[in-house]
Amino acid sequence: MPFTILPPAPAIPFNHPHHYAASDNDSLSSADEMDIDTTTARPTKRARLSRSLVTPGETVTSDPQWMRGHGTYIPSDSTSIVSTVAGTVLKTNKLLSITPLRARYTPEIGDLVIGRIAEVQSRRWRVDISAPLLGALPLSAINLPGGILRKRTAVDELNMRAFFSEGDLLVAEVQSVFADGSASLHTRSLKYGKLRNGYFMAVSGLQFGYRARGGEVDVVLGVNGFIWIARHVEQAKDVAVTRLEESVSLSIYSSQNDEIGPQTRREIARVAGCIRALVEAGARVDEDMVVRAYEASLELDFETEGREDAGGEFLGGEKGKRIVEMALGSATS
Amino acid sequence: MPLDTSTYSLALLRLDGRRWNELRRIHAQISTQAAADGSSYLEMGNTKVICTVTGPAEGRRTAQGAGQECRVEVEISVAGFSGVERKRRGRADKRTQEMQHTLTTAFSSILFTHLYPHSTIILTLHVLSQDGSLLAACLNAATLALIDAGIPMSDYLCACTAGSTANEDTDEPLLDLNGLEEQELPFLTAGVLGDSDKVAVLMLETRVRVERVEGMLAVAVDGCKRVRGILDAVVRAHGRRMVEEGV
Amino acid sequence: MPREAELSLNEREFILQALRENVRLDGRAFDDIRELQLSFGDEYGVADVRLGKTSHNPFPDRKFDGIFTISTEFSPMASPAFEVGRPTEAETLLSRLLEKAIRRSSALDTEGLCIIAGLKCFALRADVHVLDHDGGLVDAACIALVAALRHFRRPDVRVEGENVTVYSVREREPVPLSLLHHPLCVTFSYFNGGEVVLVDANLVEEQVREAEVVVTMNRHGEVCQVAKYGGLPIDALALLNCTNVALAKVQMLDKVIQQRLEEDAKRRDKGGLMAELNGDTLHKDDDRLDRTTDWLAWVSEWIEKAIGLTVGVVAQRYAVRCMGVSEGGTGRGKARARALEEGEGETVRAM
Amino acid sequence: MPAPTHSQNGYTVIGAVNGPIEVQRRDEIPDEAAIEVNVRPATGIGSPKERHIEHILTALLRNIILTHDYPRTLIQLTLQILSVPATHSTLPSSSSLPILPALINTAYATLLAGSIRLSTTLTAVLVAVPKSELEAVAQKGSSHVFAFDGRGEAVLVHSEGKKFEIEEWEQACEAARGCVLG
Amino acid sequence: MEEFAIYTRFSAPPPCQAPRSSSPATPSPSLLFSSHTTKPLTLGPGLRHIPPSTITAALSGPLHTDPRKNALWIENNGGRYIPVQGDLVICSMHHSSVDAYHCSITPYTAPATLPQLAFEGASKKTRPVLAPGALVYARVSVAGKHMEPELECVHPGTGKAEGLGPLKGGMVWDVSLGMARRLLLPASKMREQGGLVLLELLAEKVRFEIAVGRNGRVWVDGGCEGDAGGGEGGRGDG
Repeated sequence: MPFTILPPAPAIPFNHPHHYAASDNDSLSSADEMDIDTTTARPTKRARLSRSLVTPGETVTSDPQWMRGHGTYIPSDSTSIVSTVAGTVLKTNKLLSITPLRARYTPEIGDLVIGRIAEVQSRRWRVDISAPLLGALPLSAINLPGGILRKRTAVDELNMRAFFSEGDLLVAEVQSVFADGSASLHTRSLKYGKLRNGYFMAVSGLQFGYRARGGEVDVVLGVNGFIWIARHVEQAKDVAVTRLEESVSLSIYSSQNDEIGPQTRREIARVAGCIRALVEAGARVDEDMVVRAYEASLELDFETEGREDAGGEFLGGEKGKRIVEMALGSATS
Repeated sequence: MPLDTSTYSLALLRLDGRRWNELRRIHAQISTQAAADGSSYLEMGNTKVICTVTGPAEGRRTAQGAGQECRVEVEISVAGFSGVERKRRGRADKRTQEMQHTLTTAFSSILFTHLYPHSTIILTLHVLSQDGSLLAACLNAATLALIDAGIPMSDYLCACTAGSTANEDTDEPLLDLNGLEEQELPFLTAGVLGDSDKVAVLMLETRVRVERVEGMLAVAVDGCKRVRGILDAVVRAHGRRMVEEGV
Repeated sequence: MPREAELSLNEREFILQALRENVRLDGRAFDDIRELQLSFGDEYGVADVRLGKTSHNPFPDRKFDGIFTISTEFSPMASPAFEVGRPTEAETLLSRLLEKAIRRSSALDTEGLCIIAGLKCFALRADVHVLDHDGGLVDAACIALVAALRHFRRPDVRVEGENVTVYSVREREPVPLSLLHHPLCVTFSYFNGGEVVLVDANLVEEQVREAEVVVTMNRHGEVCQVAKYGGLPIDALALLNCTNVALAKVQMLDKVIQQRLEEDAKRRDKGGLMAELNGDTLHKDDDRLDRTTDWLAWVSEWIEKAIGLTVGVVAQRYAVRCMGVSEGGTGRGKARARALEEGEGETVRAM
Repeated sequence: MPAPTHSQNGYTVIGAVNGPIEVQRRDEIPDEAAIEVNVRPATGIGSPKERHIEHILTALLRNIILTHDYPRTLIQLTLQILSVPATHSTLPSSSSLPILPALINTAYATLLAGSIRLSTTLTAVLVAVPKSELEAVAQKGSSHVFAFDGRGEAVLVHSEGKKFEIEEWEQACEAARGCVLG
Repeated sequence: MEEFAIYTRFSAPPPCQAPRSSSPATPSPSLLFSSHTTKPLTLGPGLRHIPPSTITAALSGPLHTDPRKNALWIENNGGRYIPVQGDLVICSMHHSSVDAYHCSITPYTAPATLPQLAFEGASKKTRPVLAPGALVYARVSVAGKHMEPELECVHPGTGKAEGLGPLKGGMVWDVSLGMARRLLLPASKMREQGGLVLLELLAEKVRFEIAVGRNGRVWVDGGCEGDAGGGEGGRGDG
């Protein structure tokens, strides 16, 4: 029986000098056109599109008009701004900074994050939000059962574990950032608080925090790359301040899951599968991508209804790729 | 076993058919492990290393005052099957400890550690196969993984080895030694910062005339710059892929 | 365990500022080495080195299982930060550097230690004791070790076929080790961006330095070892320059050691004779006699040398202990030998 | 910290004391100081023999040092044997007596130099029957180490060697007291 | 060994009149007791009293007596500093907690607490910010063998700093405890109690600022390094 010997995998072809030149050029030439398209603090789609990619040690510009921002430094012996990370150049007015391709989450005020309780200390919790340092959630920054207006008592300080204990998941907002870069969180809103009835995932390099709703499930995308997919619970609409007491009952701190129907579980699994497919394909994970992917998966299942290559509920492998393609297609169209 | 390098002076070709100034094939990938904050896989010839970066994350609180910069911890584990004959290396192996110390000190002076007060960056390296230039491979792999983790650094830290042929009359420098050559020839490992001539790491462990050091160092520094070019291309290729797919 | 005491900000700033103004706190020039005090003990191979306040004394000692090992152990005497039984990183690096400087550069030719190829040979064990720590550990340890090796004398042996007779110091003048070259370490420390380079920094200077380079050379201008573990990147040419400076320093140090050795030899000449006269000759019951030793060998030995029985017995005991380990005589030596084999990074070719 | 050196019976020992310093939680004693003695041989690494000697010394010094003046601290004493007489190698490896007086006296000198508060003085000698110590230790007779405090009371007694009569021992004790207290 | 042992045992009232003699020896007991039977006997460092009436030395060193104060102590300039209430010390900031700095007085010992409000004019709003490793000249406010020492940089009564507080710039040198004690002696007692004229002499030559800590640390700040280097010289006289 004939057989063939495969040649060894060739080294990835590099024509790096050309890359070098190219990138250097546009990093400098595309300066003006950059100004226009990236004026927000957070990188927009266009910003990520901009092809000006720099790597550590590369001189971004020697033009003294720019101020150096994150991801850059100015060597002691020169005035030119040098990149310290691999990423895309971002210019805000005269501020020049580099957004790394991928990096640990750095907290900023107002971020929607999902965290896991790491320690319980006196009058505060330490929360793992996958940042360089653990975040702090002061006892004073949570809704106490029995209403926001209620004063915090010594009893609360004693049984803090009744609210959050080690390992609990919560969704919170970054209230302030300390000098050393660690975040202080708060859950003083009905949107925030302890998480239950759902499924946790972690992906890297999310840019935005979202609360989305697909079908019967709520999806919370934390800026810090943590994702929570849970059974949808009806929020009490326009709660009158007087009726807050009821809404903020002890139940919000219970760790017991409610009854979740098999259908809901399937939905949750589907959303999770979509997100996983997006991550595997290296595609962006944000609200509309998740929604598109979710719809795509439904569509795909509808098409392949009853065919034997339906592939069941599993959204990985080929099926996953198709879904991503469809999602991207619908995104660009 | 003694290996015959005398043929070199005739053919000017080395055992693996390279010329004196040729690097071995360098193949590298980054973000190979999804779980880690940053990761890389690097081959220099038959020396193969995997590196993963965890952090900066809050480490054990050491109550000492000087917690203003983040600590860099390095753990190198050499696989038993990596060498020619199977050898189990314990934690206490001084050579490995020395390499760990080298990486720690090298990177804590190149990374911008002051940006992450009292946190810790953990570098974990696994040596899958060794055929010379082990320290250099570890340094390069670590550099890539740290870039992938998006940790600010002043520039690439690229390393390679350089040796010098034993016969005294014509002592010619050789670039990037493989395992056999390392056993036979005096050599040094140099780690250079970016495109500069600044040497961050320099290790010479064999006895050699002082005159020959200069040639070796020059070749090594030049080699490091070429390595930088290659690694940089890897980072860029990966970066472009991310940027395009990010759409 | 308490950590090493840290330097106060004021001290750091002061020292650096002083260096910027070309002042070194102990008034030395940048490339000065602290005065080297080297003295030898009564027994062969004990050297006491004092470099500033740092002091060492290694002590090579016979053991009979064919390895040359260097053991460095910090004691709390040098600093409470050193914990007994738990090697600190500094300790590991020190032993590693000595390893490379002395052993891998084959300063000691281990063939010279061999008595009968593959059967019997001496083993040399150097213990480096750090008594005080004022910086420049590596340099001091290396000087001490080399001095001790050059000072050390191993007992003379005579081989007849399979039988080995090891002569006590009183019988035959012991023979020096065969050293191929004398490597010495010089440590360079770099400050404020590599502009200031110091030779032989003391402890406080070490605590504020930005980079260090350890260069090991011998006086023939051979580099045995160069180690720059990271730290501040230094320009390649500056590094090359280090080797030239190091060479000068090494030659200087080598002279000092040579001189001390000669002085010691003179002193010993008188002393040696005295020892010969009033050396106490013990008579021991030979309950620890070993079957492996050939009686005829030493009896004939004894006759031809026509020395006192007691000394003969002493010689006998030496022979016994010589083979003791290989025959499983004194267990500890053997166990330690094994431990060493496993412990070392690269295994030493034993016997 | 000062480091006195002391020689006796051909053994030279250098000592250093650190204390009172921070003690590790596990060996902290609420109302007195923990005492740590490290005896380091001239060659090789510490063996059970050294551990044994350390144990003896720790027990002895605990009575001499006013440990209650330094609660919850550590007094760390390091004794480095610098040189041993050539005849040392001929002694049975088990015998720990000949070195003991040198260690004890160095320890005492070190504590004084380190200004550690002591309750009394301490002096130790090696006595052998018959006279020549080395002969004795080489199992030709018995050898004894006596340590006395300021009041001339024996605070440490260790004996080794072949069996000996009680009279012998008493003679030895008297001889020791004589040579210590003059 | 004997030269180390300078131990004095005597019981009061003294059985005999010992001859007047300087250290190291037994002082004349009459000095101590005959004159001041009313005044209580005060025991200084290095001595310990074993009830009912035995006084023994616990350290080695010359024995000093002060008939006027009816005091008795042993001069000793070695060893590790042990905090005593009221002593002035130079310590370095180790780490800070919510409301206190933790400073190390001597290396390898548990840090002492220095309340962040124990500075002149310090309040919740205005408190000195000390980085780890910063030097502080402070007074031991609380000390005892059973408790962690506490420090203060302000006089509790007047609320004035009186020269205490953070030490900026300069350089510290380690000297023996005895040297530190002698440097701290007021000029009046110079002669009889072995105080030093060193500083006065130096002051004539160069302008410098100096702070001496009983814990054997001397902080010197001259105009430039050369001057402060002079402190190095002074250290030799210890």
